Amino acid sequence: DEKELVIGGSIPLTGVFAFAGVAIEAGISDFVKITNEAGGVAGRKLRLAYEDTAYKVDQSVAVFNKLTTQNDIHLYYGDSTGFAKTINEELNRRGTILMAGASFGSELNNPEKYPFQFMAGPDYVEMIAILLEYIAKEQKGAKIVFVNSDTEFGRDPIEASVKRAKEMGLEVVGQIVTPPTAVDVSTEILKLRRANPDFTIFHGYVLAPLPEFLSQAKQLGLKSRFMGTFWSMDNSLWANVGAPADGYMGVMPYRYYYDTAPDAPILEKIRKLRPTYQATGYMQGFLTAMLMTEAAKRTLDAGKDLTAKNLKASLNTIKDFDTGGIIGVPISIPGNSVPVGRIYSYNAADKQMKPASDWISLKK
Amino acid sequence: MTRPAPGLLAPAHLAVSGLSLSFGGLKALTDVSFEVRPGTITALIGPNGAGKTSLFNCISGFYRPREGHIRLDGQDITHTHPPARAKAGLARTFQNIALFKGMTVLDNIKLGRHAHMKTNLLQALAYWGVARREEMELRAEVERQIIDFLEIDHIRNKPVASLSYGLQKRVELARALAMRPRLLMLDEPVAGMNREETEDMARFILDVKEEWGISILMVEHDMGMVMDISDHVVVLNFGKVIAQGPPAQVQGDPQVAAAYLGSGNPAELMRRLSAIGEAA
Amino acid sequence: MRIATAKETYIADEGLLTTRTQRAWMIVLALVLVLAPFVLNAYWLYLACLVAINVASATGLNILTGYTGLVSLGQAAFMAVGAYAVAFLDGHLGTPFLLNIFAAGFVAAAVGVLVGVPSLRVKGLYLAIATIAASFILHFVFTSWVSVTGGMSGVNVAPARLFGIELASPFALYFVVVPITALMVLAAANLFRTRIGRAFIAIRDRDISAEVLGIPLLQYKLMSFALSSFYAGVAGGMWAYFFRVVTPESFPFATSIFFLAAVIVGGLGTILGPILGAAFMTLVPELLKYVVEWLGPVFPNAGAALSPVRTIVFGALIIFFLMFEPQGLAEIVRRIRRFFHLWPFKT
Amino acid sequence: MDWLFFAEVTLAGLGSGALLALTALAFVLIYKATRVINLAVGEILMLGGYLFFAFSAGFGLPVWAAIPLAIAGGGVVGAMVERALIRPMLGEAPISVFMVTVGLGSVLMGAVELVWNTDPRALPDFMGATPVFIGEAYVSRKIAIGFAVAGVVIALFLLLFRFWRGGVALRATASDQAAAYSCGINVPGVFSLAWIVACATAAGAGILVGAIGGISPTMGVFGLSSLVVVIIGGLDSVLGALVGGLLIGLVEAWAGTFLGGEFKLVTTFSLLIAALMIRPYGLFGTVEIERL
Amino acid sequence: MTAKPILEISNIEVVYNRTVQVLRGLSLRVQEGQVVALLGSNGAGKSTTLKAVSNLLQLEDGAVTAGTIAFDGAPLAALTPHGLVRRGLFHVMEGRRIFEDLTVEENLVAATYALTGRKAGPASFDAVYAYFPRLYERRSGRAGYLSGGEQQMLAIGRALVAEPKLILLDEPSLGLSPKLVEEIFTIIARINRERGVSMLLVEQNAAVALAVSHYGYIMETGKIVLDGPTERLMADEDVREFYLGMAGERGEKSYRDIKHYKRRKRWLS
Ligand SMILES: Nc1ncnc2c1ncn2[C@@H]1O[C@H](COP(=O)(O)OP(=O)(O)OP(=O)(O)O)[C@@H](O)[C@H]1O
Ligand SMILES: Nc1ncnc2c1ncn2[C@@H]1O[C@H](COP(=O)(O)OP(=O)(O)OP(=O)(O)O)[C@@H](O)[C@H]1O
Ligand SMILES: [Mg+2]
Ligand SMILES: [Mg+2]
Repeated sequence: DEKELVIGGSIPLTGVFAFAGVAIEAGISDFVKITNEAGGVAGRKLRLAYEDTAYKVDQSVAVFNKLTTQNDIHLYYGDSTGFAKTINEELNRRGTILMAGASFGSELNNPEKYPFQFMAGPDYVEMIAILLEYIAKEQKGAKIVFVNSDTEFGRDPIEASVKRAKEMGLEVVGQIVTPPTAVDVSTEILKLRRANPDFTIFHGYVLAPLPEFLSQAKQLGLKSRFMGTFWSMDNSLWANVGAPADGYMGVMPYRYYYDTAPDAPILEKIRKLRPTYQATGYMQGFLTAMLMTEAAKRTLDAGKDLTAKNLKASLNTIKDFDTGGIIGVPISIPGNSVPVGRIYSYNAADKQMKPASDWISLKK
Repeated sequence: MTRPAPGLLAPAHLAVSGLSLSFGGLKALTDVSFEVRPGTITALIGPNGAGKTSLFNCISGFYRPREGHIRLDGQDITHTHPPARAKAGLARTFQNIALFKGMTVLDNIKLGRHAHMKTNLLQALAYWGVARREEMELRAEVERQIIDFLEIDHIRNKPVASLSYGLQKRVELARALAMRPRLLMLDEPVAGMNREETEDMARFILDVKEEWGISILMVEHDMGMVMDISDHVVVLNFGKVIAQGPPAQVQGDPQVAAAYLGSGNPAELMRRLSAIGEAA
Repeated sequence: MRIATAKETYIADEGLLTTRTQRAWMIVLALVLVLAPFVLNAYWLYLACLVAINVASATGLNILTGYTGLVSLGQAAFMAVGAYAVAFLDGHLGTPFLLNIFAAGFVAAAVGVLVGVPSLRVKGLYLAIATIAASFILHFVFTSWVSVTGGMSGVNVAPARLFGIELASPFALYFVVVPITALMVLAAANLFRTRIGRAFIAIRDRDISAEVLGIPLLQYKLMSFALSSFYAGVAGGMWAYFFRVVTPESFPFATSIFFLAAVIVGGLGTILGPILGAAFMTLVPELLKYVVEWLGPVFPNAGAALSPVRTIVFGALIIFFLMFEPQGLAEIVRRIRRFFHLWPFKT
Repeated sequence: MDWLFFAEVTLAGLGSGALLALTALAFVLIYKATRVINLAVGEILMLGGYLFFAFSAGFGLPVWAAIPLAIAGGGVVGAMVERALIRPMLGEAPISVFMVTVGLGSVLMGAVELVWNTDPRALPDFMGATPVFIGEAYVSRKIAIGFAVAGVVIALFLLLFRFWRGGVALRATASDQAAAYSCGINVPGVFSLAWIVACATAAGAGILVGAIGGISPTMGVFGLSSLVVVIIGGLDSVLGALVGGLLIGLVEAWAGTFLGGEFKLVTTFSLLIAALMIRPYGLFGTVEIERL
Repeated sequence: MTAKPILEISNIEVVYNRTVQVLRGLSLRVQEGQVVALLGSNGAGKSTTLKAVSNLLQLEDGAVTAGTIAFDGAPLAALTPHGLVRRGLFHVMEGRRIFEDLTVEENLVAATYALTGRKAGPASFDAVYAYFPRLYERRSGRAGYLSGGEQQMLAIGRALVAEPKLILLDEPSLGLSPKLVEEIFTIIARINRERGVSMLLVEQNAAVALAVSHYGYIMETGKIVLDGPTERLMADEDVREFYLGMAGERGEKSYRDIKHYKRRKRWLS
């Protein structure tokens, strides 16, 4: 009878990435609800069909296979870089699905190799580039240390970013790698103290072991400021950390749940729908759904078939698009990413991330 | 009963000379020398802890002696690996039964033949050609010569773990026989058996010697059986040979009686024990 | 009830399938396997292939752990070796599909022998942990030897081709993966009818007496490691063609635990065990998803709220089966068979 | 060579080693009495962290009450697990019991996710923040406290096993349950005791580990690191846990500092294999008697 | 001697794994202060009987399905195995079952748990070392490295430490040298006569077993087939032939003369 538009999803509701998956699911679901209440997309009802993957690639693939055999899916949310790479061949082969997901892996930001995928924000290299621009503006020739976890996620942007930092005239005085399971970072702190940087950039962590880094650094009286990338920027996580969290900064492509900026009507709606704080994963899921739906809408409106090619082409027509305030500036998606972000800094007294810069758009 | 093909199992001649073994400070064996003549039963006796089992372990290669030589048919095997010794015709049973609990009786017995078989991994995976032929030959031979002989046909497909002690000892013997032994070493073959079962086992041992023509070296504390069936007796005490010779001669040796045999007379013992009763 | 079948020859007595009923069942099973791809949808075919790959690897682990008694927690790493081998051969040399799969087995076997070297001295759970160590060292190699493994981002694998047909969908791969696995299982079953299989079991039950009985320990322990990792390598090779990308995180340590669990839950030291165990462990999480789905209407938002329940149920099932039947699923099957064998008499 | 830096790294290594040793103790106690490697130690450690979190941050209890409560909670879990899962498995192959503990780990992890969801959390700070200086060398306060606590607990256990016949009962039970019964040893009692004490210890370690690195449902992987410790030290040796823990702590610290963080794991695991080749039962583990 | 039974087994049946029945209505009693011998061929169920008494059957998935066992006048079904030991019933198990990983002395320490609730002062091992000087020499070595005979001494030594009222001895002579068999049985007799400890003795060496005991039972496939005071048993023709190896009036027969087909036991049912 009535035609629907189905968003498929391999979402990690359990496992190491579950904290994000749960929020992402909520974000997409809410977007679906809001859209349907407003009449759907080009006459179609939107529906989310998703399953848990435990953040394991083979499970994600299984879910993909299952959902695509049971539903007519043209939009898909995938949960990891590994999955995005694994499924890419299949996406190309099918040519019917546009995919985005939780990964900001810089490798995916390549329209030739990944023609039917995109990400609803800057890739990891771009995130750090945004940080670097901020740093360069704050302090010329600042000394920087990169700290990353020894995982695919952690290693992703480091090489490129070190190069970029040097090009921008910043001095990289150290690179620290921690094992994926590290909790105790006392030796890394000692190294950091040797290097004595002005800025320390973390990547590849969610929360642990950052609080320990911060509190020990404070104890030692290090002058460094600490920064991180998207997945370590959730407000509620830092709320538990207390005083040491104060001043932690990072790049964030979206506004926070509690942001009452006048140009953000969507946030108002979300707050009505869910009275308590929603994590950054929520915004990520919400915006991803919004962008892929927009692509579908533009395709349908143009009377074209929902092929991956058409979807992606429509997506790339998005220009100066208003996200309802989730992102503070109008966005365009010329390629696979949305290279926009803003620096936020944590205020322990208010228990909130506060903007520390204007929105920064990277120029290609 | 079918005799094994003649010539295959020429009885072996074992010569142990000057063997010494120690564990840390403990001297388990000191300058032990003796011989097992082809086609005879030699009994090794001695008090508990005298080193009998250790000597067995040296001969089969599980322990490395500190000094001395072990020769099989004149060939020095002191430093050969245990599996090579097994292949050369040394077979044994164990004091504490060492059957493979996860296998059936039949498989335990077949395992004994391992060293003499040729199937390689590829043939085994395909179960083709040599592998299949060899297995079938082995099965036929085991059935004819061993299972029938030791009267264990009714249990051949049982897991060994469920067997009573006496039967387990019999399966151990069967496995040792499957090894194509030329020298069979039995470590306490009748321990824990009653008179009747001991008689059965004694008969098997005698048959093995006489009909298969195998040399036998045996550790046993059942003096009745040792004295009755062995041709030669070696006595160990504190790791040293204190006497050896024909059974009657050894039995009469006062040193042996003092270290090992005791009164050797139940009637005498009974008198002593009732004396204890009266004293109390 | 069936009257005991008297066997005329030793050949019949030593066959893999000794009764007519068994043979009949086997034919039914073969038919089901052949017809399945024409009935099942892509999702179930995907799972069928995954089960087959896991069965192959679990069967290998069972040779090592179930039959030879050497507990290994490195199976995932050996699979990874196989997967990388395929990726390398396919990408750099362009050698054909079947050859690559085979070569993957051999490369993994070589690595397996290396990892097995400590097994002569190190026993039991100590050895198990040593294999964990080996797999972490291998992981390090995967991330660092960038020219071969592509480092952290891994390597892509082109779709397999056989006789000019591209094997990209689960449907196509099914016809390669399932027969290969079936052959491997058959070979394992054969092995334990011969002296080599018996030697493995003897080593498991009591290695020192096995040595005195004529089995060279080091040689056989290494052989078992080699064989087991060969199976893992082939499974990993098929995996590589199946997922078409290999990264260091494709085979995390948890996968090794998965295989050990599969073999134990299925039944150590039985041919049927790893088949049942791998199928069980692969499919249960999927079936649990359906349960969650059915509960959906009752508990709104069931997906998010109930997924920890899935983790719990999964663990609980392992516990339950082991407590209820420590010998594994294979033992349950055996009991059912015995029941029908003797029916209507009580055992 | 910068000796002060080296000294600081060494101290940090010893500190984290002590935490590993404390967790390793939980493995050792259970193994000593039951010959079971309990792979769920890591999850029980995690549970300890969460219990503390619940008592202190959730119910608002003061720290001095929350700590013993969390430790006791770990003990209660240990008792329940032993009674419900381990005792019925008496006499089964160790590997089956090992797998049961793997299942248990999954259950505990799911339960924690269910109750506290999956967000990583920071524990309320109860150790203070002023750094400790040994001479000129800097030591993080939490690490120093962890070191002291672990040291005291392990010393206590060493004394206990030295002077109390309970240690004999433990080992006798592990060696042969029927024979232990026939000597009048309360075998189920020994089992329960070992599990209770071990799980309580793990829970206590969880509070320390959580205080340093925060808690999350995945912090159970810490158990794996201390499993390495137990293997190097010897599965049934308290002293081995201590020495092994410190050793691994040091090696990790040195490798991480002088080679780089990505070398930590390889170095430890290579060391593990080398150590096992030289001493197959760990540094202080009981050598299994192999006689024919 | 008063005729008060310290152990009374009436009509018990034992089943293993819920399927294999091993004991079929077995009854026997041990009077206080007496040594009672229990003889029978391999697999008759002797060890099973002892395990039923010491409540250790459950460890091997066995259960007493009928009948009662009373120790010292009280039924023991409700008692735990260790509780039973602490009340004075000690089982020296088949196959020695010493703690291999413990030292000789620690093995004795383990046995002191049997004194829990019965004796306040510290236990002394002097008596054990006096009976078995060899154990004293090796007291700090690991028990697993002892020879078979030494391990048997240790197993009996543990029983001594436990100061029991009744000892169940399962094949104490297994693997012992003839001299040691005599010694051990002398010690068994002394322990019985000097300390008044009752014993139920399972033995394959019928000659010595009957020499130390007051009363004997002979069992086959789970049932008692013959019992009586030792003197009477030793006069029985079957006992003489099958257990003592005597042929008719001529005395001991030689193992060389065994025929391939022999007369089988008459009482075999
Ligand atoms: N691996 C070993 N390590 C240390 N001591 C050992 C070892 N093997 C044997 N011994 C010791 O060597 C001595 C001889 O032991 P062995 O087992 O050879 O005696 P046996 O003559 O066979 O005695 P039994 O008749 O009691 O079996 C004993 O004192 C024993 O404790
Ligand atoms: N745990 C068990 N499970 C199943 N059957 C058993 C078990 N233990 C013993 N049996 C069986 O019970 C029967 C009696 O065994 P038991 O050990 O009591 O005999 P026994 O008289 O002590 O013999 P032996 O003189 O050989 O020690 C045997 O047939 C044996 O196979
Ligand atoms: Mg001996
Ligand atoms: Mg018995």
